Amino acid sequence: MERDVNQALAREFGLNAEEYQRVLTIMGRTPSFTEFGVFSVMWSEHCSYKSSRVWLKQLPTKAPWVIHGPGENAGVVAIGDGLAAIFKMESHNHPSFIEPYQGAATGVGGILRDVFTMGARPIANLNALRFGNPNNPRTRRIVDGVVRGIGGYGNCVGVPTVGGEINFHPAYDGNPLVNAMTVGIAPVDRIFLSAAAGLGNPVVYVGSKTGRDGIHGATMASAEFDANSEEKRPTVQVGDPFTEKLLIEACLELMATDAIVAIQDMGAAGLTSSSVEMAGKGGVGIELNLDNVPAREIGMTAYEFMLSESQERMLMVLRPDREDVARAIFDKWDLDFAIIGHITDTGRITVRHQGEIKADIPLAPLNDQAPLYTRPTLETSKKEALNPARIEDRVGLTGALRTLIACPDLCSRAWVWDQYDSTVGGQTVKRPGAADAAVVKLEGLKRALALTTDCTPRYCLADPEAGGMQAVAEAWRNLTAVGARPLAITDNMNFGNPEKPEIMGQFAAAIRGMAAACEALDFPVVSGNVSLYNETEGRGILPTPAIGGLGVLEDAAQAVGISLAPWLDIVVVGATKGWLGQSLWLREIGGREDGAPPPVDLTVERANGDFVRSRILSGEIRACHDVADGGILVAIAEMAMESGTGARLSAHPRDIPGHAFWFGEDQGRYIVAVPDHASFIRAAEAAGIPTMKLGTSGGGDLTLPDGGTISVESLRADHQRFFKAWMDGDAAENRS
Amino acid sequence: MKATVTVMLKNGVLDPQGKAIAHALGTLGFDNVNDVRAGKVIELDLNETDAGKAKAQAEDMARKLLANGVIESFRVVVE
Amino acid sequence: MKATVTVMLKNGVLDPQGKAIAHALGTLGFDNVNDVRAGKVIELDLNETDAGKAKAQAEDMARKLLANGVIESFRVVVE
Amino acid sequence: MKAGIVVFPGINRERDMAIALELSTGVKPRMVWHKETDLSGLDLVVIPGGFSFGDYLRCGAMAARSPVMAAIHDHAARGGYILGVCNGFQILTEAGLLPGALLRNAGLRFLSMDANLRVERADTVFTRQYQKGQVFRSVMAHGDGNFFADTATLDRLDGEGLVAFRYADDNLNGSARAIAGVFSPNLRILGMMPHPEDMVDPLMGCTDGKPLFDALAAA
Ligand SMILES: Nc1ncnc2c1ncn2[C@@H]1O[C@H](COP(=O)(O)OP(=O)(O)O)[C@@H](O)[C@H]1O
Ligand SMILES: [Mg+2]
Repeated sequence: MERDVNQALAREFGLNAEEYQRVLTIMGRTPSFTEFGVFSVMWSEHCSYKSSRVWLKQLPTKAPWVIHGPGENAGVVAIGDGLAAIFKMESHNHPSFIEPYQGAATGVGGILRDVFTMGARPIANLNALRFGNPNNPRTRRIVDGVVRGIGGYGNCVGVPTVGGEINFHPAYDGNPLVNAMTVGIAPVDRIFLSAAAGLGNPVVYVGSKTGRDGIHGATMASAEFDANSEEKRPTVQVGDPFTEKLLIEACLELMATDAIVAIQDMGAAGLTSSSVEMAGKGGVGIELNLDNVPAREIGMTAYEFMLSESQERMLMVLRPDREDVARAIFDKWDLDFAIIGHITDTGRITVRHQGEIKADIPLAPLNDQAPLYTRPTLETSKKEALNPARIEDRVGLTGALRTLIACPDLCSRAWVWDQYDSTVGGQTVKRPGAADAAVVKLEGLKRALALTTDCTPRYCLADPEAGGMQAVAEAWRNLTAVGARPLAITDNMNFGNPEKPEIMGQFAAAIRGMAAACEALDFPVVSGNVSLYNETEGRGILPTPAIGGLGVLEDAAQAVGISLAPWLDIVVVGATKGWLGQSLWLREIGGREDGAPPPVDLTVERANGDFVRSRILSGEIRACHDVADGGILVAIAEMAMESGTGARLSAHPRDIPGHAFWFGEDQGRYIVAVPDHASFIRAAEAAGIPTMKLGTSGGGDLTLPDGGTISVESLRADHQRFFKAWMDGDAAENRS
Repeated sequence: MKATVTVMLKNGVLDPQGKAIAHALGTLGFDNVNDVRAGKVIELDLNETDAGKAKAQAEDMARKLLANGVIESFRVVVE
Repeated sequence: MKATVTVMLKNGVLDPQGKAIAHALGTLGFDNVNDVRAGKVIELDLNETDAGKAKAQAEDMARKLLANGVIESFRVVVE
Repeated sequence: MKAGIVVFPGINRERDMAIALELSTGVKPRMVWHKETDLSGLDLVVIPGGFSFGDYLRCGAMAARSPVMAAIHDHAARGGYILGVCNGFQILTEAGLLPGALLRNAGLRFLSMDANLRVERADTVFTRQYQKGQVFRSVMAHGDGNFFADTATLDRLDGEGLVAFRYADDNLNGSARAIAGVFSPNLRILGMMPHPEDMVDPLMGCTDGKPLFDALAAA
């Protein structure tokens, strides 16, 4: 069971020669097998951020409303009424490839724990998903399993899944992305942190028992896939949402008392990372006795206890005089509760098992001397901006619209969200599909949160800096489009192998773009996650910096959706040049992924958005939809399909080719529906905001400027076809 | 022929259902239950008269569809 | 002793899962499947050495919890 | 009308239910933990939705054998009112307080969407603020809502007028005779799959569920 610690084992554990040497220096001897296990997971890419940390530092993290930025289990922002929103996004990419249902389910479970560990009641889940080519039979199985897994876990714990996004691209064939986000609410003065304190204070383990699940999961999350990895896979973790639900209720009940000194979920690298981080942050020592850890299997070794990634577990430091209060609460909820150690002043982590000291490591060097790399970067070469006049349109507006709204990247996702309970809690004001951001009211208050996830990976591949900027801007825009004031983001940086300079170059550039956008939009990063080595057999995914945005509405009643009511004027806010580079029109109709992606002018972005928001809050804008994938015409079609109301659209300006005007993806734009375009446009002019009237709503048809007419009903049928046709008959795969 | 495929979670894989059932049985006063494992059973009516072939086919079906090899194991009985 | 409780939907109760599995097996090219029924199996590890008693207990558990008589029937095997 | 909401471990729509009840009755309902055994003083016992005991084994099976159920049976025997929604409906059938059983949805997928329900009779304490034949909107959110009973039972339910609601449009979960909710013979117990409690506030898009709670409040 216990193996010799040497260079060869180091390699197997994912540490290089120099890192191994550093372990020897810190320990002053050859570490024990258990000690070496602790080093290897703490120094894995997943836990140490060794390739990404130098870049992450560039992200703006401060604003007057930020209470806790990156560094805690989740980010915390003040949202008014004495409340804080606590939120984070996290990836479960590798596990979801190996076992889609359980991988996605435990991804949801993990991010929920990061949020309620800080004292928040989770009120919403979102997700950001990327899958391979739909024609690859494996993709279908993965999509089915991931969607069931997200629903299976989220529905059972009773947290509504209110939003998300899905893209398809062959680059994700061997490496789907499953990023899950949770948002919770707590009073600003009842936030729980993980820094341990108090010499002699008990260290308490609660939740499920420990088994041999997912040992070395953190290391696995930091490794590429090759043809053999399906053989080598460690035991997959199975999620138990029922136990998670009990854990949420029990923790919140305990958090209402004064018993907790510090608390931390056991996520990646389980007991190791939770104990090391809690003690490390508190600048104290910690002693664990593994004999007391509730075990599900017999004969588990110290190494296995320390590295197990069994789900639904938490670690807490309690006030010694509150042990009984705490125990009673966990007994009530039928959860394991065990005192497994205490806080010391040694600055070391000491692990005892069966009468022996199995590990004894100084914490400061384990944390401070963790490897940190400024890896070589290679900039992505800039692509040429395409001239729309040189791109021929062989299809016309009607045909292109029909093709676009039916394609996998733009078709209706109702098949997906119909499997997610989006209403539990009774506070969901805007459900999936109803608006650019989900809107969830706070129980008993008028106030509501707006939530979204965004990223356009094809832009990021073509120009990672512009793509990173665009992802943040789009999140900001989506929050604005419901009338919310954007407050902060969480991010999930999904990239390939950081040891390749071109990948590290993508990462660095994406961060640069994100940082610029966060700065300009007052939209700091308060939490996030990095997932590297997303490659299969040397082929990387599209660079995917997924953004989770959070905004606030003082009054939920002011939120607007995309649903188009009849007899309104349709106006586009923001300038249209007809940018076809990297557009979906170019890919789906033109048959190529080409050119530079649309640039984002952050000053314009902010001005346009601030104007739109003010007009939503004044009640003038009745429906609003940002212009994104597919451009203006797709946006209007989506508004029409949501309500069943059609529109008559007028001609486009002569200096822009029709397909470029209607399908171009220029940034910083919104389609709004207002009762009177004249007064709206006057106000926009006064504010220096470009606008243009596009038409009027009404009837059951969409009448295009080239004279083509499509009934909204038939558009809907096209829009909804893909998922149902693709997925039906797959029901037998159902697990559980 | 009838082939019965029983699919159980592999040893070591968490079995939340089994755990909950054991707990519920305890609440009902059944106090001599050491352990509970929950699984699935799939009864196949096969158009096949040779027991050996039926078994081989059912095993093939289990591998390809009925069991999830990552977390589950299966056994086949033919009558 | 180990008691295995197999719970199946009664005849006459629609079994969409069995139907879906049959359909999926067909898609996979298994063309000699007449019928599929899906059910549950619960393996009980009982602190009991008498086979008769173990069986009686398991049946009691099935009646009281493991099976729903409105829709399901069960059988118990003791080893 | 004094209402209590029974909370089993894993129940997750108890807050939604409490909001709806308070909105109509003006008083906060009493939250009843599943290990309590005394329901005296309550006129209405509500079992809300969720995943009691994870819905492991069978939906509602373990909850139906929980300590509080004896008191709920007594409450029923006394002629008290009981409302079970979603998991609550499943629990009531598992406990034998309502006939039939709820099987997996016909399509084997969780269904989360609005559902239109037709009111089959409007002369009960639950439904008297609707019209007979009226169609109202409600939220569906379940994986096991496929109502099943044998033909004799279904005929009896129809014959005695014990069907409360039917799905007015698509019967997506495959329920026998499109049944979405049923009454006990004394019309004092109602079980239904969709959630009227999530449609009581105009901000959530619709208040079609409110008459049900208003009617109970007036009882
Ligand atoms: N890309 C990122 N942007 C901002 N913050 C990040 C990013 N990646 C990680 N962080 C922050 O680093 C800390 C450690 O993250 P992580 O290891 O994922 O935590 P946990 O183990 O609790 O899930 C968290 O505070 C997280 O928010
Ligand atoms: Mg954490």
